[in-house]
Amino acid sequence: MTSSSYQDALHPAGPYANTIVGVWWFYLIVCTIVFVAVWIALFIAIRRARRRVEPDTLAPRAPRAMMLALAATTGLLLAMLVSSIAGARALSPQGKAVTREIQVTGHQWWWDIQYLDERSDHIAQTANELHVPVGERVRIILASSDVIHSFWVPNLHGKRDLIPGQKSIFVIQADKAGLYRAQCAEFCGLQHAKMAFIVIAEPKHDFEQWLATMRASAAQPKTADEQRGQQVFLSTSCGMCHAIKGTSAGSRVGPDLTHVGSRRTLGAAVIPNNRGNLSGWIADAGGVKPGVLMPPNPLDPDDLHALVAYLESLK
Amino acid sequence: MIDLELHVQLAETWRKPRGLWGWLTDNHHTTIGMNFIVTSFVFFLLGGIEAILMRTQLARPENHFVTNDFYNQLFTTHGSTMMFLFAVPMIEGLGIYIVPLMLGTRQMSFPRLNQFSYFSYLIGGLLLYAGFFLNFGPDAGWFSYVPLSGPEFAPGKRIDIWAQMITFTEIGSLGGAVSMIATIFKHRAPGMSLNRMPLFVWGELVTSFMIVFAMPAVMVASSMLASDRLIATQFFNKAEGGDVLLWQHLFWFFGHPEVYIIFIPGTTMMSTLVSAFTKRPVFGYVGMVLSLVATAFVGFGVWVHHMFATGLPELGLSFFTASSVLITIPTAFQVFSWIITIFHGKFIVRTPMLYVLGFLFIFVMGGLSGVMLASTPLDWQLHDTFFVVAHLHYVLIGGMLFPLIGALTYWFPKFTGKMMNETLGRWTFAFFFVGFNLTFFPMHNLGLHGMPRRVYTYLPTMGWNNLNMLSTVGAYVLGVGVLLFMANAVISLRSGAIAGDNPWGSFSLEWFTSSPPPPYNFLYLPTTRDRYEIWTMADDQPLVTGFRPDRREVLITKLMDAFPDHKIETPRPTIWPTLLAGATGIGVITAIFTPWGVPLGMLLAGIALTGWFWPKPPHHELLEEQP
Amino acid sequence: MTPLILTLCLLASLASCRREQRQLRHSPQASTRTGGIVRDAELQPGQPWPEVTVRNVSEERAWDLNEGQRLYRAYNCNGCHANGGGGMGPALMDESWIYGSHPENIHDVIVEGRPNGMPSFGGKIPDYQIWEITAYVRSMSGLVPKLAATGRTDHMQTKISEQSKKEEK
Amino acid sequence: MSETAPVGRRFVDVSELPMFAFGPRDPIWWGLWLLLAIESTMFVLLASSYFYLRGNESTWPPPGVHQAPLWLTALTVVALLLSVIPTWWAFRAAIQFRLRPIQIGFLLGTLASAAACVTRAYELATIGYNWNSHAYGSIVWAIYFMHTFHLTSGTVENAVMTVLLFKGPVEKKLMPDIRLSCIYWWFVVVSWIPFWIVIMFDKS
Repeated sequence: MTSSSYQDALHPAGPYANTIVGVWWFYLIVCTIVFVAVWIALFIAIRRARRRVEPDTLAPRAPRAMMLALAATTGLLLAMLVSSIAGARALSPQGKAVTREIQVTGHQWWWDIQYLDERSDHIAQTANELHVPVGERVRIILASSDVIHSFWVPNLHGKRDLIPGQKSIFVIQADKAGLYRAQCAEFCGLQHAKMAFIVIAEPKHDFEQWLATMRASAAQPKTADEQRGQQVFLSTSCGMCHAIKGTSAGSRVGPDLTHVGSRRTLGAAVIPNNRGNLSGWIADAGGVKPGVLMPPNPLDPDDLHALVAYLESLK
Repeated sequence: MIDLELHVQLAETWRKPRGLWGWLTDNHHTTIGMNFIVTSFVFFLLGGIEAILMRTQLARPENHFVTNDFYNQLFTTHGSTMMFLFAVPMIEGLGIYIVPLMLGTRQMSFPRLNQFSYFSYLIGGLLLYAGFFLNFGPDAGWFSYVPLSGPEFAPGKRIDIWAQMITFTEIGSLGGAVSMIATIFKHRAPGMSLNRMPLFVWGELVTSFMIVFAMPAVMVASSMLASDRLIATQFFNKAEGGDVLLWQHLFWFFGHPEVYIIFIPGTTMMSTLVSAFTKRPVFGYVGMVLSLVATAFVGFGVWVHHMFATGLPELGLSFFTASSVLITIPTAFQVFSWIITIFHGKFIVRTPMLYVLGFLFIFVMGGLSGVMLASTPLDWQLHDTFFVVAHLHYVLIGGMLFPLIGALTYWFPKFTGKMMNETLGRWTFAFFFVGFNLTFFPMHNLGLHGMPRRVYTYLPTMGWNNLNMLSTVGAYVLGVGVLLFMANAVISLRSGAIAGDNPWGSFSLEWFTSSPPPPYNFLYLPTTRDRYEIWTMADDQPLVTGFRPDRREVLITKLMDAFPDHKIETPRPTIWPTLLAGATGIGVITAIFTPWGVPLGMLLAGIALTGWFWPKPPHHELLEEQP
Repeated sequence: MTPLILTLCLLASLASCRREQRQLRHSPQASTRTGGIVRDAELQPGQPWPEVTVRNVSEERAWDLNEGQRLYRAYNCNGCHANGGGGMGPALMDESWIYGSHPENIHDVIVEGRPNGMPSFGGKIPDYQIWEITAYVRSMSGLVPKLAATGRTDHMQTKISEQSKKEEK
Repeated sequence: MSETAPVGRRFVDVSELPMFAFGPRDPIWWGLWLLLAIESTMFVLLASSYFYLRGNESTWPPPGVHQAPLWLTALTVVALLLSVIPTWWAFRAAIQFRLRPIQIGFLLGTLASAAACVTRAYELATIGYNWNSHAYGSIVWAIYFMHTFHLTSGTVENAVMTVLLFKGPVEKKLMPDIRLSCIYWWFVVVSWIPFWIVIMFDKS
């Protein structure tokens, strides 16, 4: 599910993006009128000037026209300023009650997502896939582990930078169920272009179910293939960077893989998550994202096959 | 013939040295100005080639024309080139060439400082491109945000090259600005009081003042970055009390005024062209000047609108929205004035006038999208997307490049004595205008449809394919326009029509001497009594006499009313400023690798400075009390 | 003008060479020991061994050194060795080396592990990463070309930077 | 010898005008003040950065910071202030074209500024933190570096000027430059005072 035209500021799916689009259309109309007016004035001026053999020697009678034009400009600007400030006020995260807090941490070049909870064993961790309940305000706490990134789901809200050493607060809300693609918006190095994630807005019930799954530890391998795959995972380099809750792998360098089988995409929403892509990604992630920090892994075909089977079973 | 005799004497006194040695030692403002213009145009071409390469990469999704690493170097070098190595030096170079002629003087105030500025700038540019051609060009964007450009995430010397290139070009710009201000204040022809200066001179004056107050910010910032990288200072390391946003504040405190530094001279070129081709003074001279000054002042109070997405306090953001909106009013005043001027004038359709119309189309649109970006809610959506790329090119290309090409066409006869070909000129404009809009208009839509800037590729499923292809085609059309302009320049230089002194029948004093100007600029310095001097000059308008023709004397006038005050002798060609630039160059480039570069540079610079200022044998009155 | 550009390019190319090279795609070769000589004491019997060492190109590349630094933290080397100062494991930023200071010695230590707690990373991480870590480890005691080392990291300063080390002494 | 006016045109004759002038009449005076504007902007930006970084911290300076001894830093300030007096003589004498006071003023001024350089060197040697210790260290060292740079270059300039004054011959048109040298030196002196106060007394 990487495919989607749902990365679009003009198709709002929530109240905040809606506010912004409202301001946008107002601005666009005003600006178009101003542009047309300037050019009509210019055409009139040119037509008059073309007919003339010698320039006007009289003093220009234009001060009044100038005053009028400036007054109109100032008036329009004031109107735009007011709409802008009103919009900004409506978007302010201050004093907004929320149902949930999600911490999003930017890494080069993927997103770590944690559903915060008072009970520490209830914290669910995932990566590159943000689920939100429809119709509820969700507070996003933004942080960065390396350089500046920017969190941007155009269909839901504007952007907010993830700045190392500082936590920013952001509130989003989706009113329409659906899948929205989002992308890092602040240049962050080699794979800035391929640092995306998807937002899935789903009904509250589905969301709670999903969250419950996310809180659980990883499924135990069932088939022989899957068992071998787990062996491979734990005995080779995978565990050096990745964590699977319920196993000995617990590193936080790369994305959490506890429920990787349930995710729709791989490589920070760059390729769809399917067997072929997963194998290719494990073998040589740099082929998809040159410069990616995940090293190539020379597994023998059977091991790779088993590993993929195991990872896919982690729903 | 007394005039002929004087000409021979003056030509000998002001003789320009030739060849390589001449290039290294000459400090006449026409030489330095032309050096700046040609060099910055070469950098413009390089930046343009980078743009073409980027557009080729983005023509199709998942394209493999260049690697991501090289793409990052491309856009960083493109941005840095266009801002630091093309726009500002071009503005300064044009000013250095034209302003003294407009003021009716023979030389600028600090010719050796100009010479030093030029060579500093040249070394900085060569440094950047040496890195780029050897595949270690900077790759963190032209505003090099920390920590991406800091020591941890940008190993190697790529960013150090960028930071030191900034140092060089800032030295160059600052030197040029100081010289420009002093010249405009003190070298005006008798009678050219401040309120009789041509608007282009006002533009250069205001821009120079902005440079004086804006450029130190980026020098401070880039020095902090370089020292973070070289000697492990902690300015931008949060863990040790540093702050990554400090960089952004410092950079944009320079970076936003930079835009006005580039575009204010652009608007005054517009005023010049509008007057020259409507045969009418620009409406509202005082208002125009106040607009420039107001833009300059407010321009220092808007930098935070580049940082709306960083999570600064809301009240502050509203203030910066308001000030960013406020800056529209003086610019609107200028646009209305030009329209009123055209309304009352003739309308002579020559190539430069086409660029005036192109400006009014493109710049007005860019200004309006700028008002959009000043709004915090809209900025949160549009910031760092292709919409911003579109906006900034509409403002900068529309606001600076279009007037510049028009102005270069207009002043080409002054530089060379030949007219540019009119037919080719119109074709050039057509390619420019169509190519420009084709390239950049679709970017507005791309941004709204979610395409972030600075991505080396995009997925085929994003729905951005056609607009990107269109934009790439446009870039090639624009490229053809640039080639046509160069071809026109070369052809016209060889076989253009002879221009004569004042081919356009224009108004300001640079047309009061032959084209190209003689090395001493004016046989007799002119005096003025009007803003549009040549149009209103009386038959008995007095000239200035009384200079020693065997020395490079120039007249210094009073600040306000330009009453003749005293004379000074300006220096002859000398190598020392070039050596000083070289010494600074050695120091600064060594400082990329070791801190010892700083004392080394200081030592060498000290030697060069002593050579520069060592008193020449006296030929004036000595102090009486001397033994 | 042309000679000026040429000279500058020439100078820059001399200075840059390998330091600025970046290898963004790597061969996925598994790590094995190099077979270098392990010296575990100052005194060795017999003839002095020839000092032929493997050349670790990562030491000459700023990018690789930086990667080594990142991996050193990522793989939690600082869990035992701290930021080179030592803790549970021996210090890495001083002059003393238990198993030799040559690149291949360090490489093999990482691949094979050593008694008393140093785990074996052989087969766990790719060979190129081990060379990068090796380069970084050697940079901590100033054994690699100084120009390629990074100025500092974006963390607490637990040690003096590689580059300012020489001046401090 | 000078240009002679051809017959039949009106001319303004400037042959009698002087070849130098003092104060704002002189282009170099403007050049100097613009240079000072650039330098001041830099100092102001450094100060702004200092207070910006300060705003992030609850204790400032960070614990364990040891400044150079107050008496030593005060000595530098005193030396700097003392140097103003002889340069003031030179400044006044320049407009009256009296060489001797200029020579003496510059000699004494150079000595005082050299003394300030020496105490500054001791100051730098006794600062109890490094530029790479923390952001506070970085910004204070940056301020020190900037000012010491000006201090040394100003001292060298004063010294070269003194040599030229004693070596002679001294032209009248050097007099405006003498005054500008003094102004520049006073800028070096005055710009240090606020920084000195901030570094030595700003604690929270």
